[in-house]
Amino acid sequence: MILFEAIYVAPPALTAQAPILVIAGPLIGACAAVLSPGARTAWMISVLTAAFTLWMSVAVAGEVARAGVIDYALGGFAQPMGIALRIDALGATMALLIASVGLLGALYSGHALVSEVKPEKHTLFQSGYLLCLAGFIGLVLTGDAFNAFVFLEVSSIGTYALVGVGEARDKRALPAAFNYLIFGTVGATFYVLGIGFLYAATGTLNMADMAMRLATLGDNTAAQAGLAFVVAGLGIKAAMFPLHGWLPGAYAGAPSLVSVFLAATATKAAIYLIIRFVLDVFPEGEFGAIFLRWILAPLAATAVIVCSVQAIFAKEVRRILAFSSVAQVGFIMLGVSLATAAGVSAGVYYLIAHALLKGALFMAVGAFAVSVRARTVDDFAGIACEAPWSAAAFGVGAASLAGVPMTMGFLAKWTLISAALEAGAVWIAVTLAIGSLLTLIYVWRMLEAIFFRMPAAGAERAREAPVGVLVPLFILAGLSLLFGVTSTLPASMADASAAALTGAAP
Amino acid sequence: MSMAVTHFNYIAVIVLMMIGLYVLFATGNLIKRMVGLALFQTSTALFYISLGKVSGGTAAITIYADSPEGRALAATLDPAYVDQFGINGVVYSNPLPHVLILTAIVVGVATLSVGLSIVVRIREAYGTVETDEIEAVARVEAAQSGPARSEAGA
Amino acid sequence: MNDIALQASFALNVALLLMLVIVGIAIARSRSLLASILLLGIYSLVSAAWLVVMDAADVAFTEAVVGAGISTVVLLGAILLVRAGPVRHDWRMTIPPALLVLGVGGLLIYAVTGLPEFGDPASPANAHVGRSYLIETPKEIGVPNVVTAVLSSYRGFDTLGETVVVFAAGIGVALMLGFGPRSALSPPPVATGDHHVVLRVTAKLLIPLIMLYAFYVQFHGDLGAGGGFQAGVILAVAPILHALVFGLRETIEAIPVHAVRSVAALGVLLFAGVGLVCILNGGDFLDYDYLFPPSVEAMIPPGLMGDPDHAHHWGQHFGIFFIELGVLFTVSATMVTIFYGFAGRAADEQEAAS
Amino acid sequence: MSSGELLITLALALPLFAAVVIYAVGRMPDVRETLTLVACIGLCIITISMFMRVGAGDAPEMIVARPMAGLEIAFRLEPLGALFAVMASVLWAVNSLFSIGYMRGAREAHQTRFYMCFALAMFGVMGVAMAANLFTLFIFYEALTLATYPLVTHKGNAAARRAGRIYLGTLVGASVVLFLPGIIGVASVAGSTTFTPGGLLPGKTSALIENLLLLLLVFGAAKAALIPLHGWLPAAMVAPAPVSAMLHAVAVVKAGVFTILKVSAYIFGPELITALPAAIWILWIAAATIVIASLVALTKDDLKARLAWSTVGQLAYITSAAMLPFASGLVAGGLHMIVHAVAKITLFMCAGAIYVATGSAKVSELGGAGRRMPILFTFFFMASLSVIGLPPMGGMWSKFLLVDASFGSGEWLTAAAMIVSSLLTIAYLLPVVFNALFAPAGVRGPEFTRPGGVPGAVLAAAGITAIGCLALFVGAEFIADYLEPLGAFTLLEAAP
Amino acid sequence: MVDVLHLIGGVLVVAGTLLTLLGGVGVMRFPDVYTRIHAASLTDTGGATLVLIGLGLISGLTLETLKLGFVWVFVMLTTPAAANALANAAFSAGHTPRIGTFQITKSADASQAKPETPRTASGDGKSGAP
Repeated sequence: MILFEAIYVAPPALTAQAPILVIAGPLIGACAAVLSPGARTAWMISVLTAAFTLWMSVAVAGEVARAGVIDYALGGFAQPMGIALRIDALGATMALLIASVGLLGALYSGHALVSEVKPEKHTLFQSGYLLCLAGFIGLVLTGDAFNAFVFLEVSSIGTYALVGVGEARDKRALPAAFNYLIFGTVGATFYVLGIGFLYAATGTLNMADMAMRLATLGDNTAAQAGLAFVVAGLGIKAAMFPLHGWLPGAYAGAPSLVSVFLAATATKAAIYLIIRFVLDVFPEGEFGAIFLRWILAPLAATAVIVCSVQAIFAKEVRRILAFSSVAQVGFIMLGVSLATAAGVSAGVYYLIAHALLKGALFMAVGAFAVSVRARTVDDFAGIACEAPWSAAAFGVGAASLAGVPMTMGFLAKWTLISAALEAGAVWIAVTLAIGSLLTLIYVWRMLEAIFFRMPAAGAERAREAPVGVLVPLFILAGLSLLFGVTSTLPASMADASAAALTGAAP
Repeated sequence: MSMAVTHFNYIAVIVLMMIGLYVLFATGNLIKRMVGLALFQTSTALFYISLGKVSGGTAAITIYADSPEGRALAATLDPAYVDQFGINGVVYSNPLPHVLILTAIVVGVATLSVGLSIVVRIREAYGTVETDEIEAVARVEAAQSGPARSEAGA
Repeated sequence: MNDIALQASFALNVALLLMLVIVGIAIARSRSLLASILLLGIYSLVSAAWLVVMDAADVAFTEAVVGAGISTVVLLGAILLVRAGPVRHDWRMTIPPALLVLGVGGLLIYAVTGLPEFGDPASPANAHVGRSYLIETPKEIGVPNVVTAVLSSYRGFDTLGETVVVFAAGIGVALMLGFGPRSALSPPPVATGDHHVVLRVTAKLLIPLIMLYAFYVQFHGDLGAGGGFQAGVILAVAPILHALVFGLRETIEAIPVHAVRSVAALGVLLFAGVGLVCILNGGDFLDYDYLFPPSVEAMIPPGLMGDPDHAHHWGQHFGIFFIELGVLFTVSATMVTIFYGFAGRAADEQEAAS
Repeated sequence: MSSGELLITLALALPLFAAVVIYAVGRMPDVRETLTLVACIGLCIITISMFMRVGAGDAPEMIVARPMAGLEIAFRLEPLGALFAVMASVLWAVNSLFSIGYMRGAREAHQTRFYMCFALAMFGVMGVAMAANLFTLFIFYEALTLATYPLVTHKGNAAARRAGRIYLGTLVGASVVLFLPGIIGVASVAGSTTFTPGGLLPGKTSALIENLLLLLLVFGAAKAALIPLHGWLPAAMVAPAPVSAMLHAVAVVKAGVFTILKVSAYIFGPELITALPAAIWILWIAAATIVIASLVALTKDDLKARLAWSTVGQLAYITSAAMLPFASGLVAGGLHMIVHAVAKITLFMCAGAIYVATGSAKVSELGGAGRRMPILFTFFFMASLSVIGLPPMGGMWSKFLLVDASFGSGEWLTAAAMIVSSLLTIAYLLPVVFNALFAPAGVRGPEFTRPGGVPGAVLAAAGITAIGCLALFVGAEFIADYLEPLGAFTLLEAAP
Repeated sequence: MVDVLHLIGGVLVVAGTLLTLLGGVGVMRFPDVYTRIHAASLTDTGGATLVLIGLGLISGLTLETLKLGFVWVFVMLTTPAAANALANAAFSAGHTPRIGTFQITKSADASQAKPETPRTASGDGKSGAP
């Protein structure tokens, strides 16, 4: 993270307020988008806002790299009475990730939306998009458990509608959106319930304070059940294994911009909060250890295997990617469940890698969708001849997903497996290896169709996507490649996050 | 006192939550599910409020101990209790859960309206709001539409 | 302590909770959508009564207005649109949810065993932060209604988020229903002569009264129960009533769709703007003490309204005033947007039907 | 950059560059193929100069990137690698000559893709040969796999795609599930994966882990086609003859055994290998592979399939050599790698030539074919002798050293398997030649389907390598001496 | 004195509650829409009035009493208007008044529901129709 101090120059006054501006920026942008006269203006507003957000999040990251932890007291009230933003390396990393994807998505939406959403809806759509952005960033920056719920809802409510808008392309988006709403709301309510129990046990909502009081509390059934409900609720949002039913439909149905953004950020933000509660808020102890080893890890392992197999047998490309996302969440949670510094670092690193590559993949699918409607793997046969650039980007993303050397995905798998071996959890390492193989199979199914097959006779021809779509696509794919060669930046961020959580440098 | 009495509120609220969840998952009718969801969320609100009740307390609106209502309140409690838990001679209930639940209720209505709007669109697109019928329609259409690329474009 | 009063209130609490359980079971058993929706309204109303017993006046108000009021309206609008028949009941579908629910319930009961007694003033929940709010508010905020103080000052950021949630809901409904053909919601068909004169007259009488009441709730919020959210919903009732009685087209002519959406956005902007002003004056986001620059602070007369350090509370008062105003704008505008969405569809549906 | 780094860079850049240029000029076949030949010659020059420098005793190094701590992409030249590089580049040159003749003769489609992928494959081979650590080796090993996939599925029909799926599935699957965990294990045990003389692992971890890692790495290198991971090799025979000749007799399979040799010499180190029971198990499996493969080869009528199975057997020789590091087993392995490559490529070229000329290559139909193609079958005969291990062919020395090594370290089973398989080799190779050359008068053999019979280029190519077999009989000692660092070093380590 | 007012107020409140309860019974017992509306609305206004007066007596001359007065105005405005709207809706929906027969059908037809007058379909949708 030294890098930020190098590249970031801003007035100190702005830096001091950056933690709140990174949230307030997109909120105000969302309102401006609603007030804006036309689709084009709305798009520009959304791009500018996202750029500003990215700038501010870089500032936050730099500040965190310098100062360690930022405490921003909203309303100037001392914790725990007031709400405070509490930003450590992990939060800064997540914010940076979300903001970057947000900017790329905003750029991408310029052309991608046109083919998927009715023009008169664009202003509201952009506004909803910015609200999601604000929600996710707020979620990862806040230091207040209930405030996190509010931002969870800010992001979700927008998301439900954005997914539903996908009906214009594929009307199955509507039931998918409804499912997502039901699951998501139940998840959020479980989260509130869990917070309620934690509040009853500790009398505070401030995470740091809560952690302090839980440590002195001993084992209290209310607190334990509270953690269980929090994790279950967030697990629904993060599509952890048995609770992932909503995800494939939603990702498959949503407009590609939304799929990109959700795949790259939504589940990640929820995972962040799970990590925060399990490793940071909840005291290390017997219960936490049992929870990780006997509940989280086995579920994650099941997810890795089962959902990879589901992906292998899925017909539509978007569904394959969606199931793969669930499986990859399993990978991340396996790393986290090690609860060692190396494990957490590997998990965070994998999280970053997966966000980048899955974003690139969905973006590439959207790039194809600009010119041609292709759903199943067979529809994609030979599309590489017609849209070579998009196909190349897709190839890079897929390679990273499969863990081909020289991509970030490979390093991610590497760190994860070696962390597992270090922690002596051989069965986890084995699961990871098998999971990687299964990943390889479904990735190959897509690549083989795209690159080594001829399009079906009489299939309508795809055209190459416009530059406005290709640029963000290539930036995302390029990042997967770049970090595959020199991964000092993400690796250092992951290590810093792990150090902030476990108190030990990996 | 037995837990059934001291924790009666919590148990009752839990029963309400269970009813809500049951309504949510036991029916295929989308609107009924939204009703269940609302029920579930409201019950969670009741849980918070139960947490914040202080026995003998009053609503958290500052009143002066020597005002008539202040005296009336104090009359119902014994002075020791008031001295220990009261603030300037008045015992209040805990305002924090109330604040949180204000938020939660508003979030609830927001979710409800968005969900119902989606239901309306589903009805327009599928002609029904029963989960199984929707799935049936989707299956039929999936069977009818061949490989997408061979159809006319998007 | 005086047990009679406590036991009386506890008995009231138990009775209301039992009523809630009964209503809940009735909802679960009912096959008619309409019935279950009205029962849900009753549920909200009873729980509002219970909330009053629990000293949660503001929450009770909100629950009555939002839960029993606007939610019911939205739900009725929805079933009018989907024209769904009675809910089919399939006992095979009920086994897995029952098991799930029992599992969750078991976990919850397990958790409850760790909770302090109901009403225990020394419980962590009541002793730690909650109590300090009660102690600090008169000094720091100077607003009688502690709930309002916490809502808009201590946890003002939550309220901002909450406002944004409402705004997002408006956007969501508008995205789903707000487009496509729209026609007036014509007054109910007339058989012979004009049967609606009574309605119109009362409506004309009521609409200003309703708005007046809304503003009362709005501005009385920091003294007693009430605030931006309740007021916003009540204010939104006025145009809704207008549309129901005089037809949607007239209402939309009076208050165009885009205007409503813009007002919603402006409300959030006002709220966030207050925060930014505080930043510009050198404070943190939403720190109302910095709402006015020191030069203005100096001009404030001390000791107004029998409040010793009134000068210091000045900023807080105005901060709360402005953000509650923003909440009012956003909530009312959003509610109207939602109503427009459903009512507009209703019109389309009716024409499609006829 | 130093001259050594320059050499390494060139060796990697040239094939890559060649691939690009070939793609660019794909429209003009003549230019394309001339450029291919030029590239081959250039690569030969580069590798030979490397060979010289290593022979002179210096070891050029180059570190390209370090993605993570203890994980770097680096190159380092050492005798085995230099030898492998030279062999590959020279045989690539010869094979390109052959391909030109063959592809034109057989009128194959997609020739540009063919030549391009060939160049890419050579890129992979060079990387494997010069890798300074397991990680780098792994990367180029996978690159080689991917670059050869289009070649295997060259015909593009369903059968080819099925074969391609087996090919990719076995190789990539093995390397992901076995090889990669093995590497990660090494890295997490030793902190790096660098090839260290005397072994990286000794004294780093427990015997259990060591056995596990050895099994993972040896079986993970599925290109070595050790049973039960041999299935891809016969399947890959759907590819055109040049592909089988170059890749499935030389580049790919030898990359596999080369990996195993490197792992044995530089990761585990001779002492550790000899100490590990897993090595003995591998020896047994290798022995089984040797015998089984030879037996299966007997039953195959299609000449290419027969040669493929023979390759499976011969590779197992080298694997077992890697498991017998003392008594200069490594030297023998390296030598056999070269010798067998030269001989087997000759055989495949001849098979290809027969296919081009007659449109089929079934052993049963070749009776008397020698009357039409005497020279070709002479070459075939010479190569067969070398594979069998009879003088005056290079094969003799390597076989001799191998059997000697296995006796020397008391592996009677291996020695016996080798001897038996030599006899079986006689049984499955020589009859082909004798039927072709000395068939009874009546038998005329298959007609030429192609006017002019065997293309000149093809014949020339086969000739060169056949002479090569002969030359290796003389030059074997030179190579053995060249590889002596490995052997001498191992003996030296063995002393205390 | 105060106690007397409290007593009277309490009595009035109870009376009002009973009156409202009576209205509920009427809604259940009366044969057709119109009579039921009649029962409901009359008892609502009457009961509410009694309760409000009672409460006013209890709280004495305070701000609360003023507020109660406003509430009373609201009730007086809304309840009759609602009853009128209901009767209108029922009439235009084709219900004919019929006295004497007694039946309650539990049929609830959602399509009868109108947002402005939800109760038209609240349980006795077409019960009166021949």
